[in-house]
Amino acid sequence: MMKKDNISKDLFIKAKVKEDEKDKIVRPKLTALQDGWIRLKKNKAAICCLFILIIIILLSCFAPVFSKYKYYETDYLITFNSPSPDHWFGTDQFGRDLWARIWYGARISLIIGFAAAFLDLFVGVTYGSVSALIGGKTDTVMQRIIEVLIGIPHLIIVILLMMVLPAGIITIVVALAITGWVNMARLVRAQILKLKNQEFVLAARVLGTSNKEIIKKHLIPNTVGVIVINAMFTIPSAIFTEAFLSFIGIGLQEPAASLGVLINNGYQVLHNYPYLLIFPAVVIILIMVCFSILGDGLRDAFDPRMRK
Amino acid sequence: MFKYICKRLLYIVLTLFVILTATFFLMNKLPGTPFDDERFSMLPPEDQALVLEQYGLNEPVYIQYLKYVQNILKGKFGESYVYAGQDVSDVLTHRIGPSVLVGAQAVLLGLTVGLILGILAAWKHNTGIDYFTMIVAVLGVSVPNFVLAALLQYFIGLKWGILPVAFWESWSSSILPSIALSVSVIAMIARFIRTEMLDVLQQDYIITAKAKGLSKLKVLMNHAVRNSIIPVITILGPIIVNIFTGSLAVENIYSIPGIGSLFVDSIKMNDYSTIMAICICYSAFYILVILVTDVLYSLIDPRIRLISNRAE
Amino acid sequence: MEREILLKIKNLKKHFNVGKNQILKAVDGVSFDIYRGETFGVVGESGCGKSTLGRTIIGLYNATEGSIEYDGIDLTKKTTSKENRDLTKRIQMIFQDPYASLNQRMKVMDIVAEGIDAHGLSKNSQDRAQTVVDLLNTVGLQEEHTNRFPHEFSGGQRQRIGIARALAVNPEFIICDEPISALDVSIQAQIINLLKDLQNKRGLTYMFIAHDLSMVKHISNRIGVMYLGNLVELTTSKELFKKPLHPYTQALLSAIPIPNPKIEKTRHRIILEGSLPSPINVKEGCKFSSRCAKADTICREKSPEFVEVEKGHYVACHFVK
Amino acid sequence: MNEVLKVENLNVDIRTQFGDVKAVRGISFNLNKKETLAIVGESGSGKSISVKSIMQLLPNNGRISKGSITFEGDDISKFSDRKMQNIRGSDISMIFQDPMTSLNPTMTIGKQINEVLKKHTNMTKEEMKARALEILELVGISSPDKRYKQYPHQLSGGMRQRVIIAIALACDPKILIADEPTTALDVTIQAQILDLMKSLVEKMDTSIILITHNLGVVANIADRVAVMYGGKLVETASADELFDNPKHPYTKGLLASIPKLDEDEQELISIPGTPPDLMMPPKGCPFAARCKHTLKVCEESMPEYYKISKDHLSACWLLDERAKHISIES
Repeated sequence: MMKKDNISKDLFIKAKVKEDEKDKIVRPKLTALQDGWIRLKKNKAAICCLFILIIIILLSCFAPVFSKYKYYETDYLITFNSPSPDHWFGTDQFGRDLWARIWYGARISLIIGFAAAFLDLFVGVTYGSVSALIGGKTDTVMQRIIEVLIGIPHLIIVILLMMVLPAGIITIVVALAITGWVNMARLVRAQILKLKNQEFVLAARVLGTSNKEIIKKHLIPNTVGVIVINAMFTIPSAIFTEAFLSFIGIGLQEPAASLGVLINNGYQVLHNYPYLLIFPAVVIILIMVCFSILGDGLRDAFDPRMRK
Repeated sequence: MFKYICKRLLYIVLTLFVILTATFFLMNKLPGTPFDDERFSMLPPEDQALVLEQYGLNEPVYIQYLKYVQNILKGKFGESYVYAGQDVSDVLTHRIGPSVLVGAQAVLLGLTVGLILGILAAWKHNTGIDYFTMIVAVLGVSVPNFVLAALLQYFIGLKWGILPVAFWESWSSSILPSIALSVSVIAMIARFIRTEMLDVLQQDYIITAKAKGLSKLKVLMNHAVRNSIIPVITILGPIIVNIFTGSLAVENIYSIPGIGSLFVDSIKMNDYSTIMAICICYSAFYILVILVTDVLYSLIDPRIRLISNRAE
Repeated sequence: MEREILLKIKNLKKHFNVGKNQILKAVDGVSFDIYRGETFGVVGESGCGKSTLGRTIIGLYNATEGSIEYDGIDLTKKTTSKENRDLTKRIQMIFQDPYASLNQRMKVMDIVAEGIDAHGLSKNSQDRAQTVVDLLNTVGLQEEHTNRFPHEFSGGQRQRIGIARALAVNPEFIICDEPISALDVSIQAQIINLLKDLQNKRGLTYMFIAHDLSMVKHISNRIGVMYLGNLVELTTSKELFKKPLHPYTQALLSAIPIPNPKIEKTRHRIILEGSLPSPINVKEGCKFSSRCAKADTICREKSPEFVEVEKGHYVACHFVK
Repeated sequence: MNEVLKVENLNVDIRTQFGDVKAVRGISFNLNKKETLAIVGESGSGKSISVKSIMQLLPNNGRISKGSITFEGDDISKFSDRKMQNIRGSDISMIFQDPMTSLNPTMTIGKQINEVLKKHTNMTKEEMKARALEILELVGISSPDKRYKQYPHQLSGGMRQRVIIAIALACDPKILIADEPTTALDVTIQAQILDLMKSLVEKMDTSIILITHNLGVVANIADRVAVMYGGKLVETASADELFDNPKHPYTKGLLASIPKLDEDEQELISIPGTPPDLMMPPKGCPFAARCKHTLKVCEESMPEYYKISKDHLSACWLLDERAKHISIES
């Protein structure tokens, strides 16, 4: 009660009315992107993974170029050399430098991963958006097709395709994309259907905005996030599938090198020269872990609603 | 419900048909037959024709296809190209035992450990056990199971000599491959349960339960765990896929005489009838699992019944 | 006083197929007129079809049956795209959810300018920006808000942005689809006053959809009460509150708590039994008969006609003649 | 002792990624026996957070930073979770806003009622079932036998809210906290629930804290009203007095901004602007930025409570002696 009386009498006069203050926004100005970036930056693990991935990508681009040895160069005098200052990761049964081979292999694996994800995205997004945008009978038929396809175990088709088509990177990418786009298509369709009934899209229609503009201004910006995040999960799974196929002997073949080929190679001599398995294994695990954590991080940061 | 199952069965038939056709024609596109090797070409032409006729390879493709479909409907997959005189169905039945044992053990182990980890992680959200589970979940899906199997074999089997490395002798031979296969299942389940539980714990009815004065454990067990375990049924399909894929590599590594190694061997030796048989059986099994899980799910969870009631 | 009919709805129906042999009759034969310059209120509980009615009129849904005649043009007939574009300038809508009705990824400037862009109403970007600022000022927002994103605003502010967006094309008729039900009490009054003010200044006609009867009464000249896809009563708002004729209207009015303890605590109220039945596969007869205290055999067998019992006072009830 | 609950200087903070939100900033009130106290305020005013903190049911990122909550002589804000469990559901129980999500969808109604009985009583299975049926009947659910075995989704929203009330009342609580119990319901269903709550107060010895933003609901059921704004209580009074003689400009504004069904043609007076962001709460009166009569002092410091009558307190500088020269009319 003392406090109350201490206040000077002079303050009991009308304050200036600050009309514009009534609707003032005090919080800092943030776009959705900045907001997500702030949240992503708080996620130490995701940022860490982003850096590791960048380093791996840089290494896979440049390490083979700057290395003294070529990935295919054989030297029968130095077969099965343990890691040394000269050959950082040692050499294999043909005396090939493992350091050069690993980064070349990582490059191939990453190319496969990105290419498969891109193709996936292209087919899936097209199919899904066409299905959702046209709607009606077309949508029904397209959905029935998806329902039939979704029941087919992907691996079977991939293996059969690998047997039929000539071995090579393109084959793997095609095989992966043929089976992989279904999920993307469903996701994109669901997202667009959801958006189509959102009030802001209805408002645009009511305002007479043309369909083209609605797609450009409303549907695409609100679907990109979902697509990118899903692609982040497609890349590691493509890399994994390639490695798996190479490991059971129907993927890439020697002397081409992918991480899968290297692992398969290393496994053959595991009992005596474990480093030939462990080094490529560590790299593939790192790539997979980083993509997976970064994907989670992106999803949590940019699309907190679809946490699953 | 009946209508729903009928509709699903129709899709299953369609899907199987697509698989069947795709398998057959892809196989047909393959360069040559298993008899392309030198020994075969050394045979006199009459004998070659005889062999081809025995396997029905001299007829037009569509006749082969129709016969093939006919036989499969009867449950016959024909003779193996490699194991001469052996029916593929016999080879499969002979080989299925070890695969089922390892696969079932892996699923059981994966379910148990995955559930426990997932529940603990959600309960003790943002604590050590949660971080541990997340690390397990990330590593479990990131470490390819063939790498894991190879490493386990090297360290536990070879270096330390704790468990048998290869050779299918006793039950102990199945331990390492089961573990190798289960890790990714553990990861999938733990992650799924954790997210599901964290979601459930946000629900209003959890606050209602707390407001009743129930202890934390009771709220967790009676409400959260119960409601988050039911949806686990929905990821049984992906788990089956995971186990099957894994078994292809793992059975080879541990020399297990199962379906997985048979499949890989058949691929290497172009044993078409076996490849087709395995593809079709596996696909059928997978589709059946999906159907059963969907039906089970709607039977167990009253919420789903509501949705289907409304929709139909 | 001859009043000009702006919108004439005749026997409008909107049915949705929600599965085999399951028809959701969201709007099931509604007829009314809206006069130029008035505010026509539509009230009813959730699920009565009032929002569907609004969306059908503006063409977001295609009518199943009946006609919508706007200023002499039948909207249910196929119109040319030119006519259509013309109409989007004349009829506008304000939405319910201030969070979902604005695109999160667009700046306020672009949101408000959407209609201007769609119809090419501005000569250049400067002109466009000036128009947007003017519109924002009209709804009580400032120029500094143009570069912000919707998530930075409160519900009331977002709703004002939504109003500015609708005003951008200079419409003459605005359908307000529960524009205040997601807002706080003190903010509701802001929006209502803004709408009234705009009506006076620009001579707008409103169709005001809401479930809050007291607000509808406050803003509307005439009110239609909906129950399960039908209008059950239509009259001036004064008359509706003084002399409600339909048993549902009576119950609805009596259910609203009055913010005055002296009246409220002594008031006798009609409490309806049960809740709104499902609008899927509704039975024959008066739809309110399952909850009506007066319901008789005739109510369960035959649906009542929507007739004018007094001048301008329409009721659909067998017992009101 | 007539007073069942006393809240003093309660402060609640909510941690967010941008900083602490001071959701409740030093509120005090008391609740008397058999009394219905309504806490009125807009969304974000802190009304829901303050009652959740009474039950210690704050979200994980919320905590009571200061203050005490006295129930039966104990400061329950300092109670351990274990001790609190014995109070929740038996002495103090709570009902929630959204009946559609507040019941566990995979558990039968009967089981959900029995849970609370099992925790707080020593009844046998048969006794529990009997009590559950009795309480279901009490809240006006017809054929309780049938409902007992049903799942929540088989019931309408109004019915579910009755079940939630039944759960809350199963152990004859001394205090019932109702957090916007009718907001999610349609008007006709709201009337049913309000009627039910009033009849229950008469039958039982329960005091009620009712959170709402609907002044009509307040007028219908409350004995006393506390008005919250910006995390503070700005005015408390008996319901009659608050509606007749509001003193705080916010209360006045609130009353003026709702249309009255019983009066014709009145102007709605709206309050311009938006409530303060409690991440950075204003130094002075939280309403100063929107008030018509803001004084310099209002922006400088938070006013103390001025006693208008026995039960009527209002926190506004205009009530000070020194502000007498300012005319508040117009």
